[in-house]
Amino acid sequence: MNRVRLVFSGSGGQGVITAAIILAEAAVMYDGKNATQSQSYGAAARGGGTRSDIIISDQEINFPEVRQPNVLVCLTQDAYNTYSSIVRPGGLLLTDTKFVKTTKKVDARQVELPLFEEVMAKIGKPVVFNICVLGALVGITEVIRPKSVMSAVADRVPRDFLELNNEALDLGFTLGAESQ
Amino acid sequence: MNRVRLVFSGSGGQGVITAAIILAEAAVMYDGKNATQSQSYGAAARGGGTRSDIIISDQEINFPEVRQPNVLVCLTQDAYNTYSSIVRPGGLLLTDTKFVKTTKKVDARQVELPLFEEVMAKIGKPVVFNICVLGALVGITEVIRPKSVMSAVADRVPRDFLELNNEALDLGFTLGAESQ
Amino acid sequence: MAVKDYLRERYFPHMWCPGCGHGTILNSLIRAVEELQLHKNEIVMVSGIGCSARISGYVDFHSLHTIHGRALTFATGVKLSQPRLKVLVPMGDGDALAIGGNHFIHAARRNIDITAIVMNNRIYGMTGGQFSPLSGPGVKATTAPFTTIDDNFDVVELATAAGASFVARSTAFHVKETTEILKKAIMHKGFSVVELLSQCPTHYGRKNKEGDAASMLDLQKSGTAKIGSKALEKNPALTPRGIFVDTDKPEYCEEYDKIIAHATKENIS
Amino acid sequence: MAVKDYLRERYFPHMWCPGCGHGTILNSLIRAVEELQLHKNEIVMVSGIGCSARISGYVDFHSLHTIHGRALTFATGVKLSQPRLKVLVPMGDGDALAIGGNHFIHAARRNIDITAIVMNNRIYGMTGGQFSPLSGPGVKATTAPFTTIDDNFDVVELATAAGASFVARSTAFHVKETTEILKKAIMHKGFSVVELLSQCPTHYGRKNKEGDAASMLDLQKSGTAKIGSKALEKNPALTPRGIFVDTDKPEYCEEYDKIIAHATKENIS
Amino acid sequence: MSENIRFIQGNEACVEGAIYAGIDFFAGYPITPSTEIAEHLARRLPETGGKFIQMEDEIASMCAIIGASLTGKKVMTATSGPGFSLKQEAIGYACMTEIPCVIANVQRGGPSTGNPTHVSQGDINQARWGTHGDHSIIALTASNHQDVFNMTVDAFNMAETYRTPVVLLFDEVVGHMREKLVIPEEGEVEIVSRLRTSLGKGVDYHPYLPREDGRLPMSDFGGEHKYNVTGLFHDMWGFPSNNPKTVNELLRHLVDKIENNVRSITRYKEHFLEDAEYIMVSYGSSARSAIHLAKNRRAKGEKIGVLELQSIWPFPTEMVREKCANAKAVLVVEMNMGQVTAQVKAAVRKPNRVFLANRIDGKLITPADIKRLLRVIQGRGV
Amino acid sequence: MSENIRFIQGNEACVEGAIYAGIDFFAGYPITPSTEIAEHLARRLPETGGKFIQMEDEIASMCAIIGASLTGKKVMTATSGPGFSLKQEAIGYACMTEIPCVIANVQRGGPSTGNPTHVSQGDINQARWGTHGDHSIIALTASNHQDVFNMTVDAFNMAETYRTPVVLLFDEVVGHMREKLVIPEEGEVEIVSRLRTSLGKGVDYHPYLPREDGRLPMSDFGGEHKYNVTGLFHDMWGFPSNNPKTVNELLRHLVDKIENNVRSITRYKEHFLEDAEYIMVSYGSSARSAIHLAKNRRAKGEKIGVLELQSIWPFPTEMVREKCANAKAVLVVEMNMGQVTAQVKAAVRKPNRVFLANRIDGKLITPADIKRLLRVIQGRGV
Amino acid sequence: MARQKLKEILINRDWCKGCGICVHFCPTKVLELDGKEKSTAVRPEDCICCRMCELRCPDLAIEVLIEEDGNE
Amino acid sequence: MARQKLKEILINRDWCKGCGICVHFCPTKVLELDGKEKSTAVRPEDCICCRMCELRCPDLAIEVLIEEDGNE
Ligand SMILES: Cc1ncc(C[n+]2csc(CCOP(=O)(O)OP(=O)(O)O)c2C)c(N)n1
Ligand SMILES: Cc1ncc(C[n+]2csc(CCOP(=O)(O)OP(=O)(O)O)c2C)c(N)n1
Ligand code: SF4
Ligand code: SF4
Ligand code: SF4
Ligand code: SF4
Ligand code: SF4
Ligand code: SF4
Ligand SMILES: [Mg+2]
Ligand SMILES: [Mg+2]
Repeated sequence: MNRVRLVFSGSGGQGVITAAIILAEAAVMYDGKNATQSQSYGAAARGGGTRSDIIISDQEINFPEVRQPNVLVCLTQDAYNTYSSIVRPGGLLLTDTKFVKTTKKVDARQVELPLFEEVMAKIGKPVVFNICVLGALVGITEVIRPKSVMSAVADRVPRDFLELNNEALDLGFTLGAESQ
Repeated sequence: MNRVRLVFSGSGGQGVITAAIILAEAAVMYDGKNATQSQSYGAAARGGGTRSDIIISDQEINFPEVRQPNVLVCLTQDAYNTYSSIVRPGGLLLTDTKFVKTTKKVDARQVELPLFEEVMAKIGKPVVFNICVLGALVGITEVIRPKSVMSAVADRVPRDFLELNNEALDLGFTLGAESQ
Repeated sequence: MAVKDYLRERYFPHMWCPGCGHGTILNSLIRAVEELQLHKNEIVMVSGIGCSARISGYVDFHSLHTIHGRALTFATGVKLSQPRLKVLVPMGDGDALAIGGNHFIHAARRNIDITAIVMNNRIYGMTGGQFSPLSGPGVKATTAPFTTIDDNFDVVELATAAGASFVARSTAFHVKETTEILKKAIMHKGFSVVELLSQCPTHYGRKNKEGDAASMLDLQKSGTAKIGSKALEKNPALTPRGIFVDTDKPEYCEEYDKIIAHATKENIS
Repeated sequence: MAVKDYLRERYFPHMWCPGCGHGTILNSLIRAVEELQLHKNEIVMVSGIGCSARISGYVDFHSLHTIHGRALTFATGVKLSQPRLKVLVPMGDGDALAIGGNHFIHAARRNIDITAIVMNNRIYGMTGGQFSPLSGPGVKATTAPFTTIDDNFDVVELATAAGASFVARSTAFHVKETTEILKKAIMHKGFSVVELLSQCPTHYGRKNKEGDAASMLDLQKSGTAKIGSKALEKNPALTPRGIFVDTDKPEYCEEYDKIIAHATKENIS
Repeated sequence: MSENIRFIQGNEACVEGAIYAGIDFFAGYPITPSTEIAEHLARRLPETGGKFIQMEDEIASMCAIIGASLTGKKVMTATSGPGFSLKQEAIGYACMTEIPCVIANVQRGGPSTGNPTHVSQGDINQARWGTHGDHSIIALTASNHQDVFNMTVDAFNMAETYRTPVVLLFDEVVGHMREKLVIPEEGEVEIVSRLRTSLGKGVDYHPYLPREDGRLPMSDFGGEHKYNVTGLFHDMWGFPSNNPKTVNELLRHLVDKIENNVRSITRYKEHFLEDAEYIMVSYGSSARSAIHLAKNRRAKGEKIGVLELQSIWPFPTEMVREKCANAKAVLVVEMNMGQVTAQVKAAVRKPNRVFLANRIDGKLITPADIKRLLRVIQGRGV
Repeated sequence: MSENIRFIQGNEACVEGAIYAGIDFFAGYPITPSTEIAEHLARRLPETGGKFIQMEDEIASMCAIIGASLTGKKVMTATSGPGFSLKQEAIGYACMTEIPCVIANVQRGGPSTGNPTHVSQGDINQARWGTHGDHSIIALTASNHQDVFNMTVDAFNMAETYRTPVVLLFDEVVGHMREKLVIPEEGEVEIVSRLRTSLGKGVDYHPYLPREDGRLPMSDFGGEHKYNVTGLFHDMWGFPSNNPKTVNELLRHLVDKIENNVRSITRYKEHFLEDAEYIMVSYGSSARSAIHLAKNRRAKGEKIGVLELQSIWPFPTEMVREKCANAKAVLVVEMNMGQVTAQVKAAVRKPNRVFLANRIDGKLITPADIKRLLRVIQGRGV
Repeated sequence: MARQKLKEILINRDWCKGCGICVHFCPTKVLELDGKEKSTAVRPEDCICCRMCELRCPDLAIEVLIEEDGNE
Repeated sequence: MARQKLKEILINRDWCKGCGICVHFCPTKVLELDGKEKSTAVRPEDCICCRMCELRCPDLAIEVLIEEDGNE
C-alpha cells in the first residue's frame, strides 16, 4: 500500500497515543517508510477522549491530519460514536468488545475483538492492552511488518516489561490473524 | 517683542531650571502669553551642566528648542564657554561676576553683575540666587512685567520663604535696572 | 445555602484528573465559605494559570482567571478599588512561587486584605510535570530526569518574613482542619496565606513512585504533624501543620482610606 | 595591586551626587577585593539599573550593566556557565527588592555562589525620589506626597527565609566593618547577601529633612547597633548590624557538576 | 490668574486629562520619562477620592488596573519603553477579556535601556504588535499639551466605548516640556462611561455575548451578576472554550470591533493642507517641527502642509490616502527608522513618492533637518 | 535501526539541531507547546557536559542565557506566546548589546492565554516588533522536522555570525507532530562560532568598535579583556553615552548589520514554482497544506506552486517580488489575520493580486480550505 | 450532638472519576468501586456518618444524607 | 603595629565634589572645604592617620600617605 491513514481513538488512560507512536515509529525506523503521528492535546489528556492520527507512506507526507482513515481503531463507545462515520469506505474499523457496542451501520469492515478480556485473562495486566491492540492491527492488516513493531516495542519499553509486552503483542497478533 | 527666545545655563544646584520655569510661567499665567520651557535631562541633573530653553510669544509656539537666544544667561564658566557663541547677534548675555570671567568677544550686549555676592551680602542665603538672577533679567529687559514675575514667584514658593524671595527679586531688579 | 449552591454545576464534572488533590481543596473551600455564610456576590476569586487556577471557573463567585503568576496583582486591583469585596486567590505552587514569587512577597508586605491559598502539589501539573520551587531536592520531574538539585522554599517562612499577618498550613488529607483554617484566613483582616499540600497523582505521583491518590494522601497524613503536637516534637523532620502567624497589623486598604481622608481635608483647608 | 588599579579612572569623577553613599560603598568594595588579592580577570560584576547599578562601570572587572531588577538572573547565567568566576551583584533597593524581588529570593533558594549587595538608600534615586519597598511607612517621596503607608521588607529576614547561606548588614558609615563583611561574603561558597544602608541626600535626605550627607551618616551611626551589643539589647528598635547567617549548604553549581558526572556516566553505561 | 489655565509639563497635562475623564484608579512603577504622571496622580487621586498604588513592577501595575477596571472603575497606568515591554503580556489579556484601560507610554530612546532622557518615537509598531497573538489595538498621540489633554480624555472614552486597552503614545519632548494648558469647563468635553447591562438580578447575563451593534454591556464585579473572565478563548459566558467556531468568532470580534470603527476612532489635524503640493505627515513632537517649517515656508509662498496624526492605530489608511492624493511628495517626519512611513507607503497610491525624514540620535528633529530633505526631494539639492 | 534516524516531535528535532550546532547552555520555563524542548535538553545537556537550568520565569530565562553567552557559550531558550511577551525587554537588551542567542517560540493560539494546545502563527509581527525601540531581528521558521533541525542550526550560526538574538518561530503542529528526522553526520552541516578577538593581553580591545566588514570580534567574560556591556547607548568601549553621533551610529549599525545582509540571511524553498500561475506563499505547518494542495493540483495539470519562506525577518522583499513577478495571483497561506500578507503586498508589484488564505480557529488550515479560496480568486466560484 | 443515622449516600456517577479515595479512607469499608470504576455504597448499613468520603471526594460526587434523630 | 606618621594627604580636586563627609568625620578636624567647595587639609599636623577620610570619601578623592617609622 502506498499510503495508509489511520486514526486511533479511545480515552486518556488507555495508551492510545503510545500505540500510535510505536506503530508510526516502527514504520519509519524498521520499514524505511515515512510516517507522521499527531494527536489532539489539552483537557483530553485528563481522562477525556483522545485521538491520534497516523499516516504511513513511501512518499513525503505533507498534510498530517487524517480526514478519512483507511484504518480506524475505537477503544471507547464515545470514540466509536464520534468517529465511526469518518472511516474510508472499504476501510477497517477495529473495536474492542468490552468497550464498544457497534451499533451503527458503517461502510467498512468492522472487526470486533475481545482484546481487553483476553489480556486480563492471559496476562492480567491492563497496561499492555494498547500493545495487544497494536498486535491485533498488525495481525489483520499489512500496514507494517510484525517484526518491525516488535523492534519498536523493544525500543520503547523498559527491559523488565519487554517480555510482558511481547506476550501482549503476540496475543493481539493471533487474535487479529484469526479474525481474518 | 513678538517672540523672545531665552537660554538659561549653569550648574545643577543653582536653581537655573526653577528660574526658567518661573519666568515662563509668569508669561503665561500673568501676561497672557504663550511660552514653552524645556531642559536637558540626565546626568546633568547631578551637579553637571544644566540648560533650559524658554520661548515666550504672543503666537503659538511649535519648535520648542532655542538655537539662537535673544537672551542668554550663563551662571558658570563652563556654561559661558559652551554657549556664549550661540547668542543672537545684538542679543543680551547676562553673567554673574563671581562665576564667570567673560573672555570671548561676543556679538551681543554683555551684562556682568555681582549678583551672587550681593545676595550673600544683603540676604545671606545662597538659595535665592536664582530668583535674584530673574530679578536682574526683568530689570534689564522687557521680556515680562515685573509684577508678573512676582506673582509667579509667590505661586511657587512656600509662604515662609516668600519674603526672602521677594527681597532677592528686588535686589536683582535694582541691580539690573541700574546696569541700563 | 447548600454547598452545591456555591458551585457552577454546569461545568461539572471538572477538568481535574481522577484523585487530584485540587478537587478536595475546592471541596474544603466551598464548605468554609458556606459555613461562614458569605454572600456569593461579595466574593471575588482571582486565579492565575495552572490546573489549580481552574478552580475559579467552578465556583459561583465573581471569578477572574488571569495569567500565570500574576493573580495577586489583579486581586490587588480588585481589592483596593473595591475594599468591601472578599478576595480569594488560590494559586498553584509554580503560579504562586515560581513566576509569581515577587507578587506574593509584595502582597504580604503590604498586608492587603486578600486570602492567598497555595495549592501545593510540588509540581507543574498543567504543563505536564516539571519541578517547581516547592519540589525540593531529589525529586524526579520531566525537567529533572536526574532528580532535582534545587532547594525548596518553605512557604510559611517566606510568607512570614515577607510580612503576611496570617500564615497557616494544612493538607488535602486534613479536610476539616483545612476548612477551619480557611474560615479563619478568610475572616482575617490583612494578607493571609494558607499553604495546602495537594497531590498530583498524574505527574508527581507517577514520576516519584508515590502510588495512587489514596497513597499520596497517606503520605500527607504520615509526613505532617500539628504544631505543638508530640509527633512533631519526636520527629522534627515532619512538616508542621497549623496556624503559624495570626497578628494584627495595619491593613493596606484601611491605611489608604486614611490617606484619602487626609488628602481631602488638606485640599479643603 | 593598589586600590586605584581596580577602578576605571578614565570615567571619574563618577556620576553620583555629592555625598551619595553609593560612592562610599564602591570605596569599601574595592578595598575588600584588594585585600583579598583577587585577580581582576576572575571577577564579573553584574548590575541592574539605578544610581547604584552604575557602580559596575567604575570597576575594572568584567562588567555587565543589565536591565532593571534582573541583574541576578544574568549573573546566574554567567556563574553557572563559568563557575570559576567570582560574581558580584550590587543592586539598588528598588532594583533588588521591588522589580527584582523574585530573582532575589530564587537566587537565594538555589544557593548559587553569587555575592549580592543591596545598596539600600530607601528610595529610587535614579528616577528622582519615589519610595521603595525598603522605605517603610511614614516616609515622604514623590509618589507618597502624604507619606508612605507600605510596610518595608527586612532584607535580612527575607534573604534568610529564602535560603541564602550568608546574610549580613552594615552601612556606608561603617566602612571598615563593611569591607570585612564583604570579604567574607565574597569568599563564602553559596549565595551571600550583604545589605548596606546607603544615603541619597538628593532625594531621600531632602524630602525627609535628614540634612546633608554627613548628617545622614550620623543617623546610620546612631540608628544601628552590632548584633550582640549592649546598645542593641538596650534599644531593640535599632537596626542590627553584623553577620546573621553563615552556613554551609549545597551550592548550585557544585550540585550541577554532580548531575553532569552522573549523566555522563549513565550515558556510557 | 485664571483657574483653568496651567503652565505645566505634558505629563501633567495627561494627568489633568485623566482627572477630567474621571480616572478612579492608577497603578504604576516609576520610569523616565513618564514618572511625573505617577507622581502627580499620587497627589491628585486621593484628593478626589481615587486610588493610587505604586506596585512592585510594571507587570503588576498593568494587572492591577485590569482588576480595578472590573469593579467598574476608570483606570490607567503609565510607563516608558522597558516598562511597556513588560506590560505586553497583560495588555494582551485586556484585549482578550475586553477590559477598558488606558496605558500611557511616554517614549524614550530605545531599544533596551537606550537613552532614557532623550526623545524618540520608536515604540509605534510595538504598540500594535507588542503582545503575542493576533489582535487589534487603539493608539493615540499628541504634539502639544492641549492635545495631550484631549487625547487622554479620548483614550478613556474609547477604552470605555470599545472595551479595549488604549495606548497613549507620547514622547519625551512632549512629556517633559512645559507649556500652557487650558482646562475645559465641566461638560465642555464629552465624557463616556462604559455601557452597563440593564439586566437585573436573577436574569441571565452573558458577559461575552455581543449585542447587535457589536458592543458588550458590562457588569461590575461586586454587582448582581457573577460571571467568569478568562484570557483563554471563551464562550458567551466567559468560560474557556476551544471550539473552533467560538475561537474564530471571538478573534474576529476582537479585530472587527476596532478595525471596522477606524473612521470613528481616527483623530488628525490639518495644517495648511488645502492645495499643499508637499505634505508632511507627522505626529507627536516631530509634528511641531513640521508645522514650524510649514508656517515658515508658507510665509515664503511654498505650498506645503502638515497632516498631523493623532490616532496611529488602527491606522487611518483611507484618510491618509485621501489627504495625500494630490501631493507631489509625502514626507513622513518621525523619530524612528520609518515605522509610520511603512504605513503611509501602504496607504497611498504612489508609495515611491513617500519619503522618510527622520532623526534617531535622541535629539528633536528640527525644521532645518526636514527642510534639507525637502530640498533634495524637490531636486533643489542640499 | 540506523543511528542517525529518529522518529520524534518537532520540538525534539529542534533539540537535536541545537545539540548539533553546539549548544552549551539552556535556561527556560515550561510552557505549552514548547515545553518538550526544555524537557529534552534537561537530559541531553548534562549528558554532553552542558548546562540546563529551569528558571523562575521567562524573563529570568532570557537574561540567564544572555549572561551565559557572554562567557563564550552557545545559548538558547524556548517558550510560547505569553512567555515570548515576557522575554521582550531582555530580547531588546540582547539586540542592543549584540549578544548571540537563540529564542525558540513555538507559537500557540493568542492573544493572551488563548488556545495553548492549538496551532496558530500569530506571533510573526511580535517577533519583529515586540520589544520597544527601533531595531532589527532575525526570525526563521520551518514546516517539517528536517527543516526544524536545519533552521535551528542556522539560527545558532546566524546568532554567532551577526551577534544578535535569532528567533525560531515554530508552531504547535510542527512542534508536537512526530515524523522522521535524519541527523547529518558530524561535519556535514557547517557550524559557525562567534568571531573572537585576536588581540592579546595588554592590547586595548574595543568591544563595540565594528571592523570594516561591520563585524565585532568578541571576547569571553573571564578572558583577558575586561570591558563593559550596557543596554544604554554606548561608545566603542561599551561605556554609556548619549552623544548624538554615537547614538545615531549605533542604532544604524544595529539595523544595517541585519537589513544589509538580507540576501545572506534569506532561507526559502520552491515547490513547483517555475511556470506557476498561482503562487502560494506560506511557512510553517500551513506550508504543508499548501504543498499538499500544489501536488494534487499539479497532478491535475494546474500551474500552481508554493514559495515556502523559512526566514521571515528580515523580510526577503526582493526575493518575493522576483519569485512572484509572473504570478496571476499570490495566495498567502497563514494562520493569522494576514501578518505576512502585509509584507508580501508591500513587496510585489500588484498588491491587489495578493490574497490571504487563513484560518484562525486553532485548527490546521487544510488543503481544501485553500482550494476553496483559490477557486474564488480564479473566478470559478466556491 | 444528636446521634446520627444514615439516610442515604448519594453518589453522582457523572462526576465520580473512580479515584478510590473515598473507598480507601472509609473507616468502615462502606464503599467500593464497581465494574465501571465508579464508587458505590456496598455496605451502607456499616456507615457511621463520619462524612469523610463527602469531604474528601475531589470530584464533589458524594453527599451523605443523614437522618438526625428526632431533629428536623 | 608601627606608629604612623603622615606623609601627605592627597586630595584629587577633580574628583572631590565637596560633600563635606571627610570634614565632618575627621576626628581631629584636619580638613575643611575651601572657597571652591573642595576639601583641603588645613591642619595636616593634627592628622592621626586614621584614614577614615580616605575610606569614607564617596568620590575616592582622598589618599592618606603614611610614613611608617623605619619600615619601608
Ligand atoms: C507566562 C506563562 N508562562 C508559562 C506558562 C505555562 N504554565 C501554565 S501553568 C504552569 C505551571 C503550573 O504549575 P502550578 O502553578 O504548580 O499549578 P498546577 O498545575 O500544578 O496546579 C505553567 C508553567 C503560562 N501559561 N504563562
Ligand atoms: C523595567 C524598568 N522599569 C523601571 C525603570 C526605571 N528605573 C530606573 S532605576 C529605578 C529605580 C532606582 O532605584 P534603586 O533600585 O533603589 O536604585 P538607586 O537609584 O536608588 O540606587 C527605576 C524605577 C527601568 N529602567 N526599567
Ligand atoms: S495534572 Fe496533576 S494537578 Fe493537574 S489535574 Fe491532573 S492530577 Fe491534578
Ligand atoms: S540621586 Fe541619590 S542615589 Fe542617585 S546619585 Fe544622587 S544621591 Fe546618589
Ligand atoms: S472519592 Fe469521589 S471521585 Fe473518587 S471514587 Fe470516591 S466518589 Fe468517585
Ligand atoms: S460517611 Fe464515613 S462511614 Fe459513611 S461511607 Fe462515608 S466515609 Fe464511610
Ligand atoms: S569626602 Fe571626598 S568628595 Fe566629600 S568633600 Fe571630602 S574629599 Fe571631597
Ligand atoms: S586620616 Fe583621619 S585624622 Fe587624618 S585627615 Fe583623614 S580623617 Fe582626619
Ligand atoms: Mg503545582
Ligand atoms: Mg535606592
